[in-house]
Amino acid sequence: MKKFLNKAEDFVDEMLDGIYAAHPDKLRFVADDRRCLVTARPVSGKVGLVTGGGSGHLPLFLGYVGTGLLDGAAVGGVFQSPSADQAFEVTRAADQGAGVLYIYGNYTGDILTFDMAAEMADAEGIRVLSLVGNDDVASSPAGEEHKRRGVAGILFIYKAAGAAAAEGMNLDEVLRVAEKARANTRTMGVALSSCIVPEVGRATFSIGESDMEIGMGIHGEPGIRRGPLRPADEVVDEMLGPILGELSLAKGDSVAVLMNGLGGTPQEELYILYRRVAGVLAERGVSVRKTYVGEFATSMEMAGFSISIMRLDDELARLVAAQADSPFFAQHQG
Amino acid sequence: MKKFLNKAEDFVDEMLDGIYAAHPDKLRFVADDRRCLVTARPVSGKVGLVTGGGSGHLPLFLGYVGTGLLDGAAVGGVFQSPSADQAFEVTRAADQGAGVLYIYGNYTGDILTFDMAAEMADAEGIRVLSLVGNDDVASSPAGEEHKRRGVAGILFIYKAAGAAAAEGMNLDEVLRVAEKARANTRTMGVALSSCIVPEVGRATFSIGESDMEIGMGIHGEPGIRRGPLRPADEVVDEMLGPILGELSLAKGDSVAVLMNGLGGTPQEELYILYRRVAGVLAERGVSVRKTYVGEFATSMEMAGFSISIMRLDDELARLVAAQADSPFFAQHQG
Amino acid sequence: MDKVRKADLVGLFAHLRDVFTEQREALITLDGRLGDSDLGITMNKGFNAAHGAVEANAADDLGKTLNGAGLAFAKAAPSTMGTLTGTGLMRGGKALLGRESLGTGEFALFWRAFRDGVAERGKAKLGDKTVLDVLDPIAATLEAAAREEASLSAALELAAQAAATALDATKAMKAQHGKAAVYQDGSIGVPDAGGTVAHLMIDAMRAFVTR
Amino acid sequence: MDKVRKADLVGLFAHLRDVFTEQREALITLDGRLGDSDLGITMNKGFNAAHGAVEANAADDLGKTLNGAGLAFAKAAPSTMGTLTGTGLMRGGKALLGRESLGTGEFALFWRAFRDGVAERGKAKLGDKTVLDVLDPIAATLEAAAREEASLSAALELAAQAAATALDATKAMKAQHGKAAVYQDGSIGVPDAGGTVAHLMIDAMRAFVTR
Ligand SMILES: Nc1ncnc2c1ncn2[C@@H]1O[C@H](COP(=O)(O)OP(=O)(O)O)[C@@H](O)[C@H]1O
Ligand SMILES: Nc1ncnc2c1ncn2[C@@H]1O[C@H](COP(=O)(O)OP(=O)(O)O)[C@@H](O)[C@H]1O
Ligand SMILES: [Mg+2]
Ligand SMILES: [Mg+2]
Ligand SMILES: [Mg+2]
Ligand SMILES: [Mg+2]
Repeated sequence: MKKFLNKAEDFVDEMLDGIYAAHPDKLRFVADDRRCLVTARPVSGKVGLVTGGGSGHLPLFLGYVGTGLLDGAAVGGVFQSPSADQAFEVTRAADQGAGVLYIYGNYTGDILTFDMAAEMADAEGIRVLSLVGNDDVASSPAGEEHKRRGVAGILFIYKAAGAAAAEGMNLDEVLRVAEKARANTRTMGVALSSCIVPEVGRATFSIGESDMEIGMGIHGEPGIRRGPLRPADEVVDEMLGPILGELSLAKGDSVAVLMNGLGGTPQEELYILYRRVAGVLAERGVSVRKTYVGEFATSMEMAGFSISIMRLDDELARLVAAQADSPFFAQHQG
Repeated sequence: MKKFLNKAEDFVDEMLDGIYAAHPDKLRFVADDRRCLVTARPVSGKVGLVTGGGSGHLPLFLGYVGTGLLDGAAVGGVFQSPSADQAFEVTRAADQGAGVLYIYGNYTGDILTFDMAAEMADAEGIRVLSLVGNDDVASSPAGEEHKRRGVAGILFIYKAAGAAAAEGMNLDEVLRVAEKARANTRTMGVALSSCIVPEVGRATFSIGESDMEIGMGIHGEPGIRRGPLRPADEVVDEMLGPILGELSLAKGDSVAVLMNGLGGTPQEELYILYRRVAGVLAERGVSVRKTYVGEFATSMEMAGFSISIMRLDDELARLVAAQADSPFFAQHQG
Repeated sequence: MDKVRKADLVGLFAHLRDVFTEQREALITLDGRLGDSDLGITMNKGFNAAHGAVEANAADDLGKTLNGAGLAFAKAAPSTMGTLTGTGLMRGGKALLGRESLGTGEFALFWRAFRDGVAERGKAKLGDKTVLDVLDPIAATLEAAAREEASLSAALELAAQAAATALDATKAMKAQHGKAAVYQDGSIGVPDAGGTVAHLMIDAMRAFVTR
Repeated sequence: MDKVRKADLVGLFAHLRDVFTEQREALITLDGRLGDSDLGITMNKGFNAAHGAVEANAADDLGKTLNGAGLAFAKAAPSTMGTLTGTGLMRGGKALLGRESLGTGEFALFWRAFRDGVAERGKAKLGDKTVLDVLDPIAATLEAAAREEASLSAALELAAQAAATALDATKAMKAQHGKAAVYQDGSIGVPDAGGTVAHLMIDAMRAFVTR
């Protein structure tokens, strides 16, 4: 294992120390627990947005705490859920009198954590609603969407809900927007190499020297097909198939596209891949209103990428384009 | 070689196609040559800033073409210089009547290219000045600074000069600022694994399963010491030594810090490393006014990182803090 | 031991802690087959924290002490089984508020509440190959024993046996929840990791009471 | 051949192209020892383009044709030797504007201008282990031969020999420029890659004229 770290068991806490040291004006923590991360610039009266989940996915999850985005994140160990009381403490800080929406990925541990935190919040009179991201089409067939994992596409939910809350929508409206974003977002991923969990110290899975695995999850969950790595255009075509099918995109539709590197794939390659995505969409008469290319939801050093597409109506297009600012994600208008 | 690409010889051109497809409102090319990249938002009367160099370092170099930053970049093949006529075409487009400053790294091929382009520009009556980045303290001893490679620290020169030009300074003043930024910036890097040049198809160098190489260049140029990977804090301490020494930072000084991942190193680790940097600087009474943590100058999939520090006076602090916006680098005020 | 008294609670949790310290590696290996290998760590940390909480609040109401142990467990060991076990302990404690000691009837109340809490929180169905498939017969067996006024040690013997049988039955099931679910048919033949924990817990109680 | 006439230029560049096509792999390997292995590709691409340009502008003034070949070379093969060779050809062409054919005197003018162009652009000093260390004796030898009114073939024989000797002498030098400079003492013993190119060029001219 070649990682820059001191002790494996301090990985997450030292990472957080670095984050607070680097961004003292934007991020802070509550409850005397650095894993209870909140924005340093809360907005009174705004609906609070809270996320959380395991570490090892930067900029997920905490990277989207910021202006026009989320208000707090409960930070777990590497690939481990945060605890319910951590999520609850973040909820308390994020509540600015207008209630709180949880947005997190569809993993059992996280569901338990946030359900329990919601109960604790309820007991204190904080109104909490929840939305579980499940954009990974590779993880369960259509019809079983509720079983699908949440992966990079959650960024679109954050972005839309974050902008909606910043506009002053109330809790129910923000939930409506988040649900619309979720309903219109699909993701597919492919991996070329494994990540290494620091406390484990060896690769989570092994894969042949010239193989790829389509549909692999961001913790190394098995995908739908393993086989020899194909030319970039063919890989994109295979991945776009189910996404375009499920979104049933047609001529005249607008979308936002997220080309997400899993950690070990150079940005050069993401653009080579995006070239093909843009070509296929153009051919279908689908117009891309917003493109993100980079690392947005990683699996540490895993090589691979995912494509997420969100179909846009006017409201989602407006919300996606809105200003946003966090130490990990800055977007000006236009 | 596990890369997402079609044909190795199309690597750079397809990457560029992807970049133009993703950011049509911000970037375009001139002279009918996609390797002559310029901003889509030129500012009349402003000093033009032009860079260039080999591909394989995204977001270097072209990623810093944008508002408050640079006006154009000549794009070479992977680790190859662009041609002089490409640099010249970019110069032509970047000239908005106030002359052009070249800012690029200290590599023979690039020097030849830009010197020749400057001659061509001169023949057309465009005033061109040049500044060669040489921040890598590992690449030659003090006293031989003119032989040092330019690496990630060039971002600080771009940022300062870009903001200076945006403020309306004239060519000589922008050069003065760029020179000041250069004189006050030092970088050290360390690598854990090699990159792979697509057309070569195998690792540029090999390194032991638990070794690091301190001072390695971003093309795999030999460093100053190879040895077993040490705990993160010790690695940082070894790298900070020469940087702090040469900048002779003292209590009360202000700096900007850039923690740059070389491509294969997860952001989690960069923050663990930054934690130590922040600790050491705090102990010395040096205050960090601006921090960047992420990938700013890479070597494709190389694992490793570099630390760059720029000592700030009031002018540099103002210029570094100024707004900037490119598809790869966005910074709001504050 | 015919009853577990308030004063015995620290000893009971010390025993649970010892069992899960001892079983740490075995649970890591088991969770590694269909999951992420953290279960041994989770349970070890969780029962350390629970024991600490019981020791610190030994003077409290018995139900409150158990409830506090559950909260400490969930805090110390976030993750599926950490949160579920924490929830179970908290609910079990709530069901025993005001009691001075635990006989067969109280154990039945405790495990019923534990089981229902896990079911409510985890939303698994019987047969989904989860801890619930072992918790359910534990609660049912203890309730039957309470109706028949069985001695505590006899009741716990029966419950532990029922758990062992139920655990064995999970081998044939296909995982529907958590990390194991991705293995689909590949999960068949392997006993459920969470179910193994439930069996270890009831067996530890049996051993504590009968020794 | 006592002179290279305007009409022979296409043939000369076809020969150069062939030589550098043939030497492609050898130069890749050589540049790999102290550099980035691209030299064979650079030269192959460069002379392909130069030949194409000469073919396209065969009707032009001889000097202009050579100048255009240099521009095409630099465009097609960016990199150190690409830009330097392109610069050298352009400067050599400029020195021959208005000439109708190339005898010993013209070859001397061409290589002097080539050498000076490379020196000016690259800013290397003699002994720095670069192409300049081979270009310099080529120019000097041709100038001496011109003063002595030697025949073209005799002059090119001498120049090629001088280049071979000079190339051999670069082995003992320590690289100060470009990618090879990082090897420091490690560069000793290996002939300079750019110098090898210069030797191949003059030797190709010799072969073309004497065959
Ligand atoms: N929805 C659920 N309801 C009840 N039990 C569950 C559920 N999902 C998983 N489990 C139990 O959790 C066990 C795994 O626990 P643990 O290792 O803590 O999970 P993780 O590491 O995925 O958080 C499984 O063996 C199963 O018994
Ligand atoms: N400053 C310089 N002046 C003259 N020649 C140089 C200079 N730097 C390098 N060279 C020559 O360039 C050769 C390498 O050429 P090339 O492979 O094209 O370089 P690169 O791949 O680094 O751009 C060296 O062997 C040397 O002869
Ligand atoms: Mg080269
Ligand atoms: Mg587990
Ligand atoms: Mg787990
Ligand atoms: Mg070379």
